[in-house]
Amino acid sequence: MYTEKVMELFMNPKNAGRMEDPDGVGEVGNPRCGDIMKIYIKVKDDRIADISFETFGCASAIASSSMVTEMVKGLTLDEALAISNKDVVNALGGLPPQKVHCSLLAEEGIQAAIEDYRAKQKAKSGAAAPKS
Amino acid sequence: MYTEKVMELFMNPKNAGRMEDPDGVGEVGNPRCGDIMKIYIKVKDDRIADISFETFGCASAIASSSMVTEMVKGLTLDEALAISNKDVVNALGGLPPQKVHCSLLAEEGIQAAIEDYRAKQKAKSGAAAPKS
Amino acid sequence: MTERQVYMDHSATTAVDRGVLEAMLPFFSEEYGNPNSLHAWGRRARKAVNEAREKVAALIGADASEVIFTGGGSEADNLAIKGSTSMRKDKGRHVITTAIEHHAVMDAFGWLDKQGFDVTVLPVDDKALVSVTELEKAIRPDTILFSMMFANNEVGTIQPVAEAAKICRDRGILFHVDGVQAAGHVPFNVQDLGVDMLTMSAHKMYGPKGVGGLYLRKGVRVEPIVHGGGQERGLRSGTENTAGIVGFGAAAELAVRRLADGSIDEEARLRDLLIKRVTSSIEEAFLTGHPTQRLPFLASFCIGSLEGESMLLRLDAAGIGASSGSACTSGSLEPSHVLLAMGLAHEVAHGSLRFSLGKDTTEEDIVYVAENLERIVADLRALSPLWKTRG
Amino acid sequence: MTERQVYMDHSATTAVDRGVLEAMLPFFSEEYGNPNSLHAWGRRARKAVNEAREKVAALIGADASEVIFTGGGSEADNLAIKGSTSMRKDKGRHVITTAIEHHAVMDAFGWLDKQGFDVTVLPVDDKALVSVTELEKAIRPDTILFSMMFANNEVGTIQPVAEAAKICRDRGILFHVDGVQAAGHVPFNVQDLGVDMLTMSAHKMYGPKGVGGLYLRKGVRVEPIVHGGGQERGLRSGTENTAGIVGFGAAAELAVRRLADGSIDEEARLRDLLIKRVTSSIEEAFLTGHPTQRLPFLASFCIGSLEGESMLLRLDAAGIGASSGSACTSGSLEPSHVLLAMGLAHEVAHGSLRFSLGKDTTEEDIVYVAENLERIVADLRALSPLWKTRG
Ligand SMILES: Cc1ncc(COP(=O)(O)O)c(C=O)c1O
Ligand SMILES: Cc1ncc(COP(=O)(O)O)c(C=O)c1O
Repeated sequence: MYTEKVMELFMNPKNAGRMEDPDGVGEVGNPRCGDIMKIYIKVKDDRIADISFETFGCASAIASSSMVTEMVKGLTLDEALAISNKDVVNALGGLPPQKVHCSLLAEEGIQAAIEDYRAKQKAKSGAAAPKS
Repeated sequence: MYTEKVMELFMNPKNAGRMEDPDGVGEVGNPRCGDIMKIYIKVKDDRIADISFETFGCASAIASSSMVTEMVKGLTLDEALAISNKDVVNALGGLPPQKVHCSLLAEEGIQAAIEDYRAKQKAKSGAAAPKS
Repeated sequence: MTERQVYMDHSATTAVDRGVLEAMLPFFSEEYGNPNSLHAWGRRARKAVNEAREKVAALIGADASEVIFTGGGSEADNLAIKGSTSMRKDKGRHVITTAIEHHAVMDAFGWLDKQGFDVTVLPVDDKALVSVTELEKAIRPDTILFSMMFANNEVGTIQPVAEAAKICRDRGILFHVDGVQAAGHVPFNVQDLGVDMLTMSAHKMYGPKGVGGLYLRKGVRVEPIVHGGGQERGLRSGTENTAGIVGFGAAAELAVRRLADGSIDEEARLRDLLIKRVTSSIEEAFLTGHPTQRLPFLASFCIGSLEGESMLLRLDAAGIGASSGSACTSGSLEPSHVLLAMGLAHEVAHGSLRFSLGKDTTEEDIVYVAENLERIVADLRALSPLWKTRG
Repeated sequence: MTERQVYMDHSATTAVDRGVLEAMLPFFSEEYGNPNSLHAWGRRARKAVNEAREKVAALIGADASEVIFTGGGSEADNLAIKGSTSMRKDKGRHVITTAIEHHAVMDAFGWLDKQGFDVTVLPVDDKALVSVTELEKAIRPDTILFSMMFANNEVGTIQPVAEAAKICRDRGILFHVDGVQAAGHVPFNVQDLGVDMLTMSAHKMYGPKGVGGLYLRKGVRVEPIVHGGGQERGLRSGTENTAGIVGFGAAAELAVRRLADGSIDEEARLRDLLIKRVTSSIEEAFLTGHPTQRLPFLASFCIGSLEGESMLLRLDAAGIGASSGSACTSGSLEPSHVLLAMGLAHEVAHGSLRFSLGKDTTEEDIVYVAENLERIVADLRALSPLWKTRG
């Protein structure tokens, strides 16, 4: 049912676990539906300097999380935003049809984390502006 | 499906074959239904002195023919008429439900042969009477 | 038991081929997983089912996705007939079949009739052939289904399937073929034939009993008759009979080989030997069904002045397994509807005999059967009031 | 593959017992006759089928004439439900079932609903128990059928079958019981219970897949769903799956032995060991279903903050076969209807796990499973955003 790559990442996920003091956090999914993905990022020079995830969900959700974090690490934020769920599925060597929605979470998780980061930056610069 | 007795008589029927110059002949059954039984008797002192049968039909028809001819041989005609299909079935050790009609043919065959004999006798005595 | 045992009733069922059994064996006590389970046991079982589906599909030139496994040929017939009409009943309520179908088809149509469908039954000629002209005449604007067997199980006649398929396609009618006797024995390809649905049964081709297959051309929709867990694309729920399905796959593979390597021709040669010998050495014995357009393994006769069951049981006593359409073998009063549909008189139909050869049948078997039949016919005719002793 | 392989998914399917397989083996390639054939091959096959029927009947205290063989449990469920309502639809159109039935029953009722029947679905409590008071309340003058499972396949709860039977009998309602999980594992007698129809499946009791049984109390009439040659008293046509049926018979015999010799108690002891260990050593892990009124071989849990499929696949990697009612294992979006009917929240139901023990399960297996589960839960919780690390 799953490709070797999916099983490999599911069994030994990369970038797993909570991150202390992230610059951005994105949480997508819904426990009702059986999957939640939480993405933590640290940003340096508009690039994703570090990234980790926490995922409640099935093997493909965990593998997709691991895969997408590896794929975007080191990219600029805009490059990271360009990563689609299709890219994740391809990198995983495919997902069963009923599991493709898990890869969507990965795409959305990254987007949410970057949005969160940018919103925080805006808030900071907005807060900083009056000071200067 | 069939008892040993049925199979034994089917494989080695007694009193089988046409009889030359019988005193009475009974034919019952219908080729449409897949069975015809023809019973030949020779009568001496109101007893069945000899008997034979020809049967077109299934194993139970043949076994019933053989059995009934054995059962009535030597009996008075009235005794023979008293033999029922139940007696035949019992003597055969039973017949499958859908085959019980074959034993009826045996009962009817004997009856038909005796009737034929009696009718011929009547005709003879009737024919003889005016002569005397 | 006699020394010699000659099974000549392969139309009724076949022995599971040793190689087929070998293929099945691991799936009982070792690879026993439920194909619907996620774990390794389940995944291995799923793989085995998929592979078997490929093999069965290959036998008939279908795509694997077009093959549904069922619990036998009768169930597949019922699924095709009831399931497809249930889906199309708004388009029309007229259905057509033939007078010589197997009971699984005949009685499914009987059920349709009770449900308010209008059933036309096509006649056959004295060789049990259906006429496509009759089919054309029977079609109405509200006709939604035609079901016809590929080859008859009693007299072996092979029907004009491709011609019927063309007519049905042209008229937008669904065409179901009961291919139970033909599949694995007659080479064909569902694409070329142009049929919509085709029934198979594993135990007629050296596979196990209790496993059937239904070919459903892509796009053909049927309502399931067994609802539940959604197996077989939702069309036949229930835990898959993994071992049986694997056996069906192996049997299909064997059939592909046999269709290619000349085995079938050899079978036909032996069949013709039997036909020739019986019809020439036994008086008033004639072949039933079509003389040439017939199953390669099936020789069927009527033997005058005799009744089928008695011949069968005498043959049985000689170690020979055969079959008859006589009423007495079925416990009914009417002889086989197939023989009657061919126009045979009741008393003639009662004397029917069917010998169906198999892959292990030898020329000695043929001679043994013929010799015994000759003897038995003579013995029983000596008992028959219908047989006029000649000469 | 890991060194150790522990199959704990016997609710999904069991391995065919070696003795059962031994009993089946001759019926593939040696005693391959069609039970409907008149000759010696056929008669021997018929005898084998009859003997198997006696054995299956003996398991449930029925008369052999009351047992019909089918192509699996799902088919038997469909036959009972569709077949009996079809016969009684003039008496009424109201039918009752429960919220925790297997899909084979649930979807057969869905089909009835589409046919215009009025379906009432009884709720269950948080232990998955059906209340007979609810049943009494649901009954109407036009109620014709009640169908309830004997024991649930996901959480193991055993239902008050005898009580329900009494109510149905008093009210003149036909009562069907899906006994697929219970038969062979829980001692019962259909006479004492007073049920009208009861479904069994061979592969849940160490018999082969693809063979089911339906007990039909004398006098209960059902319309067949597979029409044809008239096998199984005309209620399930098609050449009998002789080997499979013989296997079912042997499995029933084995079950009778196991019910008598204390095997079941030992199974329950191991089950309790697993329940105790899991619920005590894993935080936020609780037993689902009834604590005592449950199948002796089934231990089912919900594990907080985790999703079922991920646990299953990690267990699988450790050589352990288990099951879950998580949506992700079925490809649907909703978790098991059983867990939801018990009132569990979706996120909790997603974390369900089922271990079902078998006759060869050992105490070491239990320890192995528990240890691995503990490790896996810890590992996955480290990944879970729902898990609040404590301490
Ligand atoms: C309670 C219950 N009913 C019915 C079935 C269906 O049985 P089968 O898989 O033999 O069709 C199962 C198992 O799959 C079951 O657990
Ligand atoms: C032509 C035909 N159709 C259907 C069937 C039914 O197949 P099964 O016995 O597998 O149910 C048979 C054989 O019994 C057959 O010969």
